[in-house]
Amino acid sequence: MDLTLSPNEQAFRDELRGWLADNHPGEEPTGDEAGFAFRVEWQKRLHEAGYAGVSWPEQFGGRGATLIEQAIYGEEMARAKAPSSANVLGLVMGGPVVIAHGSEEQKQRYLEPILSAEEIWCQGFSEPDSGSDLASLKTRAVKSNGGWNVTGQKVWTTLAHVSKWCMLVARTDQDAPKHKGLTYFLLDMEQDAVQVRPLHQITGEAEFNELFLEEAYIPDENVLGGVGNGWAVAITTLMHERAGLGAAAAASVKIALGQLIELANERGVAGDPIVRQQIASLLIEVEALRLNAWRGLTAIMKTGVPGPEGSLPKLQWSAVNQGLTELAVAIQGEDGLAKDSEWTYRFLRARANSIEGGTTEILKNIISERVLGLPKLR
Amino acid sequence: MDLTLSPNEQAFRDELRGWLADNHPGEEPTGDEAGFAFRVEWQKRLHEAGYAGVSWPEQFGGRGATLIEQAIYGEEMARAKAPSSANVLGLVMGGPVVIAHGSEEQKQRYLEPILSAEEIWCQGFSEPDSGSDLASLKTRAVKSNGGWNVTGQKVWTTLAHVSKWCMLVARTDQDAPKHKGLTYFLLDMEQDAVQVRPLHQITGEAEFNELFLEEAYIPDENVLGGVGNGWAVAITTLMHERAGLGAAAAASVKIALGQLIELANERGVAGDPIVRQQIASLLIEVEALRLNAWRGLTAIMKTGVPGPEGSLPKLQWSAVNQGLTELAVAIQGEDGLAKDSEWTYRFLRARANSIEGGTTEILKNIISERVLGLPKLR
Amino acid sequence: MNFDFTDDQQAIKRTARDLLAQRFKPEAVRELSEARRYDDAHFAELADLGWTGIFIDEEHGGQGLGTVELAILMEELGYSLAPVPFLSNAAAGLALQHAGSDEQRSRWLPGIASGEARGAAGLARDGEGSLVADADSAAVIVLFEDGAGAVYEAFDCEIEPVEAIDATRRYARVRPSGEGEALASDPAPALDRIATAVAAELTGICQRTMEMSVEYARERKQFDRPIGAYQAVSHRCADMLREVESTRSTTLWAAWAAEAEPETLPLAAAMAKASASDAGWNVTSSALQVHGGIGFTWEHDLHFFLKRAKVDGALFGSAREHRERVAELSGLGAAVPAGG
Amino acid sequence: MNFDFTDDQQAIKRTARDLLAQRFKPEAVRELSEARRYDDAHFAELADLGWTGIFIDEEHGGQGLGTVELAILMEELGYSLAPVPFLSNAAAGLALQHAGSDEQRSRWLPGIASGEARGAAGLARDGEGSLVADADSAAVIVLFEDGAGAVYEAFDCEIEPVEAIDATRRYARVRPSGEGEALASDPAPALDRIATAVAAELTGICQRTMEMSVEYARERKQFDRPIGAYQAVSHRCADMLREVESTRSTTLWAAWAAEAEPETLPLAAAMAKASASDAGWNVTSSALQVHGGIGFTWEHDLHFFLKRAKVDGALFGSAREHRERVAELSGLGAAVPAGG
Repeated sequence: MDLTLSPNEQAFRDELRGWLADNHPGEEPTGDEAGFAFRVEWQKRLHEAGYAGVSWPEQFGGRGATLIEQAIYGEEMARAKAPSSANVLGLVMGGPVVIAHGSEEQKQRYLEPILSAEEIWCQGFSEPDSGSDLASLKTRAVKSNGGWNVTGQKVWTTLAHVSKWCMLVARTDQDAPKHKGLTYFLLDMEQDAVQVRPLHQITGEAEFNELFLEEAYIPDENVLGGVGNGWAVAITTLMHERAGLGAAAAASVKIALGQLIELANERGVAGDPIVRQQIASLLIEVEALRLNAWRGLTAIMKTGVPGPEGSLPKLQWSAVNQGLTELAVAIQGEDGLAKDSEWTYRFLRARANSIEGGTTEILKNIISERVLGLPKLR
Repeated sequence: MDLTLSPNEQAFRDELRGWLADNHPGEEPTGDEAGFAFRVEWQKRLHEAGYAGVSWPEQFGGRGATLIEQAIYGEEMARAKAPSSANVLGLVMGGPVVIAHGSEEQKQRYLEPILSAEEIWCQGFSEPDSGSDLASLKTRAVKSNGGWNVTGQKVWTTLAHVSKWCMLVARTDQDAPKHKGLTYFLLDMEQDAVQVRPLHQITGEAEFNELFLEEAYIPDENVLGGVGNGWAVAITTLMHERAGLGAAAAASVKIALGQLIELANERGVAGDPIVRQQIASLLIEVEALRLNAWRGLTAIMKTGVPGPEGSLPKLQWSAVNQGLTELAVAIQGEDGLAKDSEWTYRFLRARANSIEGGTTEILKNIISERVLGLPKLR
Repeated sequence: MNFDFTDDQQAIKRTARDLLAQRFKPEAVRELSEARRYDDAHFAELADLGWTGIFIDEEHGGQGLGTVELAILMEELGYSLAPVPFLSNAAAGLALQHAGSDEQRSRWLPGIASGEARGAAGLARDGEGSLVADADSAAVIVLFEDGAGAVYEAFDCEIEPVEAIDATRRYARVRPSGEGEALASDPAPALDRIATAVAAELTGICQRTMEMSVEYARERKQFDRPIGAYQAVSHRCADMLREVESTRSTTLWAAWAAEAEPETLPLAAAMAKASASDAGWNVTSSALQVHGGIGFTWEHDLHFFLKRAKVDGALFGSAREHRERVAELSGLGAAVPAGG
Repeated sequence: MNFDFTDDQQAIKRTARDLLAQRFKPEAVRELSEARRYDDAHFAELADLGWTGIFIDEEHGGQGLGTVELAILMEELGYSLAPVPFLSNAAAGLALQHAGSDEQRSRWLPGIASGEARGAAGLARDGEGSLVADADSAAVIVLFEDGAGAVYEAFDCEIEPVEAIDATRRYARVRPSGEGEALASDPAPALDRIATAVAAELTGICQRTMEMSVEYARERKQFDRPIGAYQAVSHRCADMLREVESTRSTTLWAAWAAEAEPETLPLAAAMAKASASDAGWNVTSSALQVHGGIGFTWEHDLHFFLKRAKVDGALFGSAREHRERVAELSGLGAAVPAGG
């Protein structure tokens, strides 16, 4: 057991940390468009330095980083408060799924523009009636000359308004059972049959979109992983969504907790025994989250399968982030309730943490069924 | 809306309070047998004064008290720290079920000895494999000359070792669906075919028993409410178990909270902001429990049906009693962990509160299905 | 012993439920809230019905009813999430009614009762009220600080609008320039009634969001079942009921005690507001979790309730502050200042 | 970065799991606990295996291994609920090893390592230890108070047996008659290791009771379903896993830091014990709820685990005390004495 970084891991971190010190682009400009342009530029710079798609194999323009290195990457980016990449979904999900299930031609066609942020990707999985129960999705694809006509509605499609490609799962066989008969497509967003409408959240911002498809056309060569294999392909995508996020999440929540402690000191409640207990509980939970994430990674690297602890970080992260933002608002009393107070946005945004990327209820089902082996509810 | 007692209710309370002041028998002696004899004497005295079976109609030797008066009775008994009656199950469940479902002969035969504590009653419902799922019980009754031979096992039968009669639910029709084919019997405990074994709980005491029936004989005239109606009859019994208990429970928990506050002062932690918040939360929950119980009663008296709030007191009582005993132990630090420290027994005993008389999980099912009208899990 | 409302009280509740349901349909609440404005006709109508003066002496133009009747209205105003400057006006009215001098009462109560010269009230720190509801439309403002209250003419105050997360109500920061005029007597009986009124509004908000959740849990299907059939959801709803009914019970108790058993009011009011502040957040945020993604969208109405519940939870004392008061009133000795 | 145990560490864990499973079958634990006694052969065997001196210098008869190895043993001792005077002997050993003078170490450590002259240790108040495990069979007793430690010959102490709710271990009240001999250096590094060892024992208790609950939830049927198919039960078990793994992670972190990163030990140990004290009670009491009535009976083994977990939670500092320490070490300034 050695919780220090190996010489290689150390070297990876020091190099990245040094590079970030020299290349950090500073504060992101306000305004959606300016912000997006800024993140595109940032990703290009990352790509030139070989820091886009660190998890991708080298032959596809990535860095072939180990899980540990990926986690270090996430931690360092959070530590440096670096902006996120413009094409985050392409890097985290799009590339890996093309690499895992794509044909040679598809790899040639899609991977490089993802890394360079020339083509932005979005994800078309969730539907209004299919949230946790993804396999029940209704969007249907009908065969027609050399391709498919797709009709339906998707929701929660981040970045759809600036995306070239959408990772779309649609039903290609109405008669097959729920999980069969789904196909994974790469949808060209640049067509009139695709309408994007911003979806405002309770914070007032529009971080997400709704996607309306009216006979949108997808050529056969844009099927990924074969017709009818959509469920299997989608699952691997979602796996990639999880892996290594824990360490990064822990790092960013630790930063937030540091700000909370500053706030408590500013507000003169750092000596309040109740506030101290509340903050200490959060600090402990974050440390446990961080350690569970790292333990999970080392277990995968050793055995190929994640240990039980690997299923916990998402659950813990949402609870901690909700708890710390609630406490930050409470500490400010009436001042904390002003619409534009520093913490208010984060406080409201955190309500989605226990829903997005797997609701707390679904995650507990997964833990009890797959990790603990309890019977599935039938 | 008037939360004071009406003149009649006031008179009832004052008379009872005065009587208790003159007749309280003092501390219960230690030792099971001495304690039981003490409670028999106490019940006889209550009976002479017309304070046994207050809820029973006058024609059956009761007092015909209203629900409010029953609640007042419970509160006053708790306030005075009066011992419980020896035949508590006979008074709370046995009498009412005989009155509701019994024949004339049965009423003549059974009611008076219940009031006078000459015949003690116990309840034979739960079985090792049938806890929350009562209707799945396996104890079987087979017809035989002018009666039934009953074989099976019952558990949690308080007072079985001193009981003359057991309210027994057994399966008389193996082929009928679960809830049908059950019959409610009055079993004579004085026969060799009935074996009683004390059941020790985690406190070390044996408050309950196991009951082993090996072809125990029950004559036909001891069937209550007709063969095959056991489920319906049992449900009314359980209803009686609930009604009016809330007010009494609130009163006794309030007394316990008073002792907790004394303890906090003795231990010098009454000024501890965290302890203050914890105790205040408990005080608020108890007051809500008390008020919910009274609201529930007034709703029944007005409309005949309990309001939603009536389903809450048992749930709240178990949570509060567990919380206050845990806090009492915590306040005493290492001293609170001694086996014989004042609060230790109550702390351990409280663990059963969320299980006995309807588990918290079952009560929440009932609330969500019957009160909120949410779909039943099928 | 009877928790039932009198026939008159039931009539008030029915009228309020029906009228508010018509006036404040979800679209109307949304439109007003998104503009952060009120419709004067709404308030005028409530004033004509005598709601604004329901607890005010008849000699001052009120109906001379009590805190129970006020609580009934407040619960319905919370249930309908009515964007209308009612609470703060009532709070100022309670302050003057129960702590004002004869002169102060006859000067201000008629305008508050008729709604023609509205009042506003809030807690102050160092003489300044950081979040006073509807101060910008009030003629008279009452600020409470350290167990004392002072009355200010609105034009003697610098009133800076504050956009709170709750868009269903207008708020402002109030900086009095002058001294103001001290309330004649101990404001505690007024503050207890105000806390009770806010608790009643929270009860209505919780009741409504619980109903929305149960409704949604019956309709919404996932994995071929209504989500309300899953204990993760149904037990969550059962917990909502516990909080809603407990808050309603303690609030009605406090409202009743205000006139019938004044010695009980301080404890009952503290318990009611502590219970309501917690329930307000627990129930509405739990309702959001039941609704899942859709509950997180601006298009869904839930967030308007959640945000008002959050603000109401802090107005006139947080759950923690009221619990501390409960401790003090329950034999645990004097309060220890937060921060040790 | 690697959380895996070395081959040696894995061998220790395997041996411990297998041996303890044989020696401490449920019937054996029950028999010893109901008699509140130990079987000397058990302790002798652990001593022969070198467990008692696992972290003690070789020059003093130990194996010279570290806190990680001790934590591995402690978790298995908790998992098997072994009634054996191991923890307190180890605590005294840690105190002398890490805060004793050369003279104190060479005098006491050999007996602790061999088990021939056992040690015991506990927290004291006004010079008196109110709940010291296995003081009645110890040759040397270490008491900690206000950041200092003192070593006493057992025969210089009045030792009054205390029957704690935990019957799997013997406890006593210790009243030293003499002054005792101060530990040579700051006992903090020793106390942090002791807290880590107790946290490891709690991890094992939680792991075991979680497994018992999952097992029972698979087998027990109500309403024609295994109760583990109901989310009220299955999500309860998922919460147990969260507490078990989080406690294990923080405990391993503290154990590792003890030798590899001493500057991290104080925070890590406080986090581990705070997490473990809470988990110990939450998981075992939750396990009782999963088991329902049968879990409340003396005949079921669960209560032995629940009661030791409750006592372990208080030994060497409660969750609240360790959280306070976390706050102090995390930029929130010095502790405020409880009680304001």
